[in-house]
Amino acid sequence: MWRDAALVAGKDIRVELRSRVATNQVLPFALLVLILFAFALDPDRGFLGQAAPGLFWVAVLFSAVLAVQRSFAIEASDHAREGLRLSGLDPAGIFLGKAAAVAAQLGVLEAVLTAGVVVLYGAHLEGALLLLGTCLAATVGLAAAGTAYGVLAASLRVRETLLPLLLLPVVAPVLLGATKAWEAGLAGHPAQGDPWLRLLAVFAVVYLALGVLAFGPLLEES
Amino acid sequence: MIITRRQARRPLTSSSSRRPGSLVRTATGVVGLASVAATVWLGLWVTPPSTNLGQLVRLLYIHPPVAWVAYLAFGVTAAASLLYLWRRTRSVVWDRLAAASGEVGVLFCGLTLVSGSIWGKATWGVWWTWDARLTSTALLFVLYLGYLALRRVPSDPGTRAKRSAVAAILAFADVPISYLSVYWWKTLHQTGTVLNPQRQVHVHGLMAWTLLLGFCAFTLVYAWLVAHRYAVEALAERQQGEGLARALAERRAEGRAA
Amino acid sequence: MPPAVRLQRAVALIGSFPALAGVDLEVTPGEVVLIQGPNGAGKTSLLRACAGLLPVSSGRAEVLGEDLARRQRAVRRRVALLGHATFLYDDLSVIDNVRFAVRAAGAPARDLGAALARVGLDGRLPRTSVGRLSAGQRRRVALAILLARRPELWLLDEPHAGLDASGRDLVDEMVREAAAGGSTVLLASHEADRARPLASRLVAMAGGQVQGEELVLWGGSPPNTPERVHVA
Amino acid sequence: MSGLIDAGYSVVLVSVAAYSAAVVYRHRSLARSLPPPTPDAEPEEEGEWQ
Repeated sequence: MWRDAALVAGKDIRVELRSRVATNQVLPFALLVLILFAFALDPDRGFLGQAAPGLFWVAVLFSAVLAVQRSFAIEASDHAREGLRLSGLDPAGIFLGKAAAVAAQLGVLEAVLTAGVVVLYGAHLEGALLLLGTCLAATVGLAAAGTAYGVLAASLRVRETLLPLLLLPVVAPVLLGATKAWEAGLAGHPAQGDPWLRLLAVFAVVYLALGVLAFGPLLEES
Repeated sequence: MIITRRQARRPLTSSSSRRPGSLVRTATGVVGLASVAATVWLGLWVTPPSTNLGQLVRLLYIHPPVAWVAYLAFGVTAAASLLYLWRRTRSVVWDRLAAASGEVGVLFCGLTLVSGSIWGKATWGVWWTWDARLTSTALLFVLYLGYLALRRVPSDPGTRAKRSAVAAILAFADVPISYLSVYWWKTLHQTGTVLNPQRQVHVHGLMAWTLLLGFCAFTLVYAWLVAHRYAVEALAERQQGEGLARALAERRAEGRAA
Repeated sequence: MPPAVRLQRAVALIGSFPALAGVDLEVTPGEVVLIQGPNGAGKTSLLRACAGLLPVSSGRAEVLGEDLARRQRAVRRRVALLGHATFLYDDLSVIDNVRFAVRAAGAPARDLGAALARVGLDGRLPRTSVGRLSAGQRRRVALAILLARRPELWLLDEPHAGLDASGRDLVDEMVREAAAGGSTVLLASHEADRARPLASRLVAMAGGQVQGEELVLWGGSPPNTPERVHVA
Repeated sequence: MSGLIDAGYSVVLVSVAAYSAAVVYRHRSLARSLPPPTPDAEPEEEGEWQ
């Protein structure tokens, strides 16, 4: 399982390094979302600084949907999805590999967005350990749930519209938990963020486990 | 898919109205209708206004029962999906039950939101507050709207059944997590309408019986609706199954002609 | 040794369409079986069912001794399907694609360069993105993967399509080598002149069923006078 | 105040009634379009279903 996961993750990251779709499209989109928030909320009144954690995580959430769609779009060309089934790879390994690749991309995206909220919204990064831990747990949770729903929707003709409807309500707790944890961190009360961090960790573990169990049957459905 | 094939030959439906199953269904419907009517009559005209809620207490006879049915329906959908996914109990019965219960659940969840919103307008003066229970119910509503949308995507019955069952489990796993998160986020809603000891004083006598009747009435209506919706699902599958038998015959004739 | 393929009244559905409407077929290891039939006869579906891609919903189906109904996934590392699609990632280079496919199948990723050279992809081509290749070159990449994987059962769906003369010769050579090496080959082709000399047996399909079989003597028998053994 | 209570009751009752009517109508029309089930129909020649 781990060997297969490493193989698939390596393949997905290699595809991304060569095609640069996430770098050239998803990342600018996330930054664009940050700028649009500034248009919607009056930047002079300090709203942005207060709302920075929430806006940051909303941008991450939307980008995660795109990243998941991209992750399964590369399997859609030339029937690669069938190739994946034919390859005899362990489905749990494929799930973990694809989720790891999505998580890696989201991690890079979060780093850039963090710089974005510091520069654009004037957020002060404090409690770096909590912020980092939140990013880690939330990213794993998003990638796991996203990959599970990605394969669920991948074989449908309406996947582009259905995936956000299915995925976004499910990851709503991640948005809530990560935002609250970041608020606690930025406000300098890291202790308040602990229960949220635990919630994010539980979410990540639950969806990793469900994904490992469900990916095989879902991949088999052509 | 295999079961659908069997379905083509030996339909399990009880569409003929003389069967005992259908009799139970009709009885459930009649009793459900009567008890809903009784609840409405008791709730609107017979019971007295409450000392601290005034006339508003009347909404209490329908809002919690409707919410209960929504949660019950989603619980049934999740249980049926699990039973479908577990190999030893896999049967098309569970898929149909999950579909029927999910749809009825979405209806009642929507009604929970609307009646809760009316309750909020009357007590807090606003249609919506971001309190824990309203928000998590709204999330639940959207979560299962997605489930129904997934079910409506046309595909092979066996594939759809498995996919929907997995989706139901994935969604259901989110329910406690999102409830907890929203609960921590904000808590404004009065916790527990019946079981809370402070409130129990105000719900007594005829009012308590009316509320209990409300729970039973809407549960019966739920059972009746699910039974009908189940039959619709089964008949629709049979329609497809008979199409399949014809297709198989045509396909073979094609071979003989060649 | 179990038969390489054993199908008994196998039915396979695509949606509600019975692509296979009760197929009976038994293939012993080392055979090269040519499946013929008009468009829509079910040839591709038969190959896909043998690869465990198209689930067999009723009847019996065993491939390489494994029951497809129960262990659909078990045969996949031992089987290779070359069809209309080549299952390649456009964004990856040729060599990366081959390496991924070979390692995914659990085969050692050695001598990949030799396999690529054998199918005529050398020089700077292994480092090129597959997306820039022509259709014929893509098929050559798929052939290179077959060479490097050495599967026990080869399922070839119109393997000559889209290839130039040298490519078509290469396919013939590979099929002969595979059979000589003990592998089994199921071949679906419309190019009878090309495929018949390769086959040890002909199977005619129509309407999702096997309609008849002919045994061809190895090597020299003229394609139009096969020894007719059994007609259903 | 009582207007809100009436609204609450009517929304719930009307919606449930409308949904019930739709489901029962669909059930009836499907049942009519299909011949009555024949529980002891002979199996087709496929034999064993796995």
